[in-house]
Amino acid sequence: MFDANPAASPSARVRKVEPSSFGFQPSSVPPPAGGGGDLLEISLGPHHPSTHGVFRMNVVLDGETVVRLKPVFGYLHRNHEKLGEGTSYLGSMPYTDRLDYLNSMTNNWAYAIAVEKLAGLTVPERAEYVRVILAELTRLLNHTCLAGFLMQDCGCSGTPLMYAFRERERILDLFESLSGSRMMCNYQRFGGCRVDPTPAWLAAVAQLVDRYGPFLDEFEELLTGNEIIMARTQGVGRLPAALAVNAGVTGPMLRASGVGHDLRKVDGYGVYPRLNFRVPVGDHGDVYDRYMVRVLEMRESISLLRQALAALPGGPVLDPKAKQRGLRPKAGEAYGRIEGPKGEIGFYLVSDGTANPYRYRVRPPSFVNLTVLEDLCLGHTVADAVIILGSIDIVLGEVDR
Amino acid sequence: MDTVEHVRERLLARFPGAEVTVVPNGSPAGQHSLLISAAHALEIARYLRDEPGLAYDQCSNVTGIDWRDREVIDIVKDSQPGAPGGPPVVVERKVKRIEPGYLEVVYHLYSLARREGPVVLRLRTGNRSTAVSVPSLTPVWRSCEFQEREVFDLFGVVFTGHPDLRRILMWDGYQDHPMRKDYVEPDDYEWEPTPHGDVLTKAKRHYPAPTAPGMTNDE
Amino acid sequence: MNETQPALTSQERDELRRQGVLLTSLEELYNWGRSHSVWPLNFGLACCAIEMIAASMAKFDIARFGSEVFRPSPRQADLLIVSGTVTKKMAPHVVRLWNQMPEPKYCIAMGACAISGGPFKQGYNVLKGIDRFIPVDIYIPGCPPRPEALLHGLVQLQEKIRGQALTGPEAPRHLRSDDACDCPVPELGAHDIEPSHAPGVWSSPSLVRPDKG
Amino acid sequence: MIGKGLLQGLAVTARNLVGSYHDPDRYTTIEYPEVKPALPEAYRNFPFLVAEKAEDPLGTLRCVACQICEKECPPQCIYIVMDRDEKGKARMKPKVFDIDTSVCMSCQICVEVCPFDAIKMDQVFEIATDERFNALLLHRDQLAKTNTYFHQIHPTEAAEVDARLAAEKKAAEEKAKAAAAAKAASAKPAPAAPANPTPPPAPAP
Repeated sequence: MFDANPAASPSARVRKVEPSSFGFQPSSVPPPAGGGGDLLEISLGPHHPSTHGVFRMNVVLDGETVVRLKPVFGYLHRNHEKLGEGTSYLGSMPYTDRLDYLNSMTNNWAYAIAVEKLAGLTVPERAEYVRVILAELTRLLNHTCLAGFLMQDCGCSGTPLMYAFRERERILDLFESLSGSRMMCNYQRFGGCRVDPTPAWLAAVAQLVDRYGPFLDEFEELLTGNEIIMARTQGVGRLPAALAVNAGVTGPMLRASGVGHDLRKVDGYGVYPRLNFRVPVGDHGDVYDRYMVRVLEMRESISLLRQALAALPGGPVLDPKAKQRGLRPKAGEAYGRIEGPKGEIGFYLVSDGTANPYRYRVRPPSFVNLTVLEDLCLGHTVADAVIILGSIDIVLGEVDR
Repeated sequence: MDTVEHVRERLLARFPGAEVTVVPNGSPAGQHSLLISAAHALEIARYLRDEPGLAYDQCSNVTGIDWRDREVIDIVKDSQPGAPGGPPVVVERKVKRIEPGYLEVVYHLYSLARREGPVVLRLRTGNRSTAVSVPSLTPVWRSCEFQEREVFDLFGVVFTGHPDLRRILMWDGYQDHPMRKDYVEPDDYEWEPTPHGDVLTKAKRHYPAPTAPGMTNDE
Repeated sequence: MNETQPALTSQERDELRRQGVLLTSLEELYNWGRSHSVWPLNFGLACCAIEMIAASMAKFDIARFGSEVFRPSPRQADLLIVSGTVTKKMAPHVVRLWNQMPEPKYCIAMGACAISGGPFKQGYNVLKGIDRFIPVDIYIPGCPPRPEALLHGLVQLQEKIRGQALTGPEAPRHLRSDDACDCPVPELGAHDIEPSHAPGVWSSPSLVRPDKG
Repeated sequence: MIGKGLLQGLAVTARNLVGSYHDPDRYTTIEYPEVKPALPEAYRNFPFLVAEKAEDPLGTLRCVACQICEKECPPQCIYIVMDRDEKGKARMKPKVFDIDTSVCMSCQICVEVCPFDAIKMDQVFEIATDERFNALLLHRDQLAKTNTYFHQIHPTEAAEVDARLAAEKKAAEEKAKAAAAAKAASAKPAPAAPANPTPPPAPAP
């Protein structure tokens, strides 16, 4: 149905371990035919250690099998969009950090792209490369942490998450020495970036990139071939490609279902068309594939970082003509989107010619990806629902905004 | 690349009775959108998704916009009888009228199969208070399910045909639609040490009247 | 033990300790034990929760302070770290969690949002500070505070616990019978949570701002 | 073979366990209260006001109370009142300058928009307190810190700012001198072109 990206070589599609290579049965149980027996309704969350924040699922169980699941949102609805309408264009930039608080750099970039479209600004070439470097570092950070959290949900309490956070701290140190803050970078500006990275900082990135590959090897040695993880995740939460597309699923979750759709290739924003990378695509669309696609994406990110560091040109990082304070774009609207680590993060801005946007809308990838949560969980046990939620990769700051 | 005019022509050819208007976009982004009438919305959406030459298979973003009532000044030319025997004198006068506001729902469609997009669809309600229904596009694109619920919750647009139209972000007993421009938030401004602008006006109610000049807790 | 005039001042105590004389009262021993086994509730709200997790990970290692045991159940926890924005929809749940925790219990408001609503203060669904419903012991400003700042707040809390007398009017809540430890749980109303703050727990000082002129 | 992956994983954890005793890459703990973290130069926490002289910080603030930062601050955590004399004339310095650290989100926008380099970001983060209201609201006497302190925490930026301010001052002086000379010259022969001195730029204190 969909052509996978031609650049994605077959090796990217190879499943490391075939599901039949071990003796465990996948845990998916078909729902009972007659619907006999008493149903039990439980509420998972909003305070629950495995819901990745204040998310709540109202689950109806037949025995241990999920027969109905309704997500309840809004426990972290902090009115991002309303505040954005009362703040200047520049003033919303630090707020975007707090949307998906693991990936402030990509949120910044998406917002900057939307405003640049709205106001017709151009970005210097060096800034485009710096943006790619930061976005790919963010992708490494997000996917590593996601793997750690997912394993926490599977029950490997502590160890993978501990290793993931050890590496995350190294990336955060880079962010902090560049932008001044560990998590809330507030780094991108309309028409470029706020600070020019120094050669020392770029050398530190190169060093981190060199050691990230070996770390991933070790991480995969720990997790990818682990029989318990395979038994727990393979065949769980299968997402058919047609449903994924229709339900607006984007990002690694869509690609795990076999659709080779990556905005870095499709939209070709920034300098991605000049860089060479493959788009990993899954075959089964289950939790294991979603994990695997992310690991493979991290390998591609490492290659992207190497290329961007090598090709980084000189020059300014901020268009001096671009106005930051008191920006008043002409009346109109623009939708800017990029491929964030969690999927398509977009900003839809409507300007009425004043200093504040008339409408400020965030298209949150993890919120839209949750549309299929119930479909994925039906027929699985409640313990599987937890790892399915983990594999969707949500951050509540973005789901509820 | 599909242009909106091209999409509009195809839609009009397929649905001769439908109203499809191009809404121009003044920003450099230049992404014009299509305003479609509520009566044909579901058919048009289905056609956009299923027609092989269009194949807009993903509805990426759904959002609402609240357009308030606008004051429009029309210039009306009246002819009055002039001097006796002379020609009538044309007098221009300005007539103020209130153009009623409306709620608008915006859909951003993309085609993954053809790598095309976006096509921006807009649906408008009759006004902001009583005629606030538009047809739901959830039967066509599942991705609208939660996003339309969000628009219902925050803007108060009622989507007919939505399978599960409940509040999503605010709690069930909540009665306001906070993203509307005329929403008044509850008053909890007891401690606002650094207020200005609107916040200052709201917070002033809670300040005690200064009893003696210079009595502040700042210095 | 005389409450108003301790037999030894803390300086004298320190001096004796330096001279090699170990003097310990039951109170000191009890508080020392309590202060080094503060178990937090495994409860994250928003951005600050990530920094709280980071504080419990290898680099910052909250285990060095005896607080690595994050309990998923409020019944087993001593410390509620309110790590992030408390929305009005979430506020009743947070207060209920606090009520479910057994005494002695402590609360840290971590980050700007938990203290006052922070940058999201003017939002219609954001509670302007968790202290409107829960008595907070330590406030850690920052958005988000560094993990070190959280550890610093924890050290402050430990000092506070060590300074608590076991008897008298300054005794902690769990040793007094007169103070009810339950906080009223707000209800979700038609426009706002009701009440918007618990009158017995929170009242703001009167605030007179000079005119901007 | 079933179990191979498990054994492999256990080997990894064993490697990390042993490595944590000799490999600094695997033992990353910083002993925080005893060992202070090495903060990068760019690190920012809350703003402070730059004062020129340590002996009179409030009198030598660079801030001229123009209220740009107050207006631009996204969460509105700054409150400024201009100091005025009896006639109501502005003294170009703040009578009240408050920052509510319980709201501030350390976004640095106040620093970016300040045309006078008067507000900069501090690095102090050990500020946990048990006092809700007044301890978290910083007044100008708590905010005022010297330029020397600024040089200590952000040496590169401070050097840049000092060089720029010195250059501006010099340019302003030269301009004033030139204007005065032109005035003196034009006063005698022909008062044709009235000197139109551009107003001096930023009143650098």
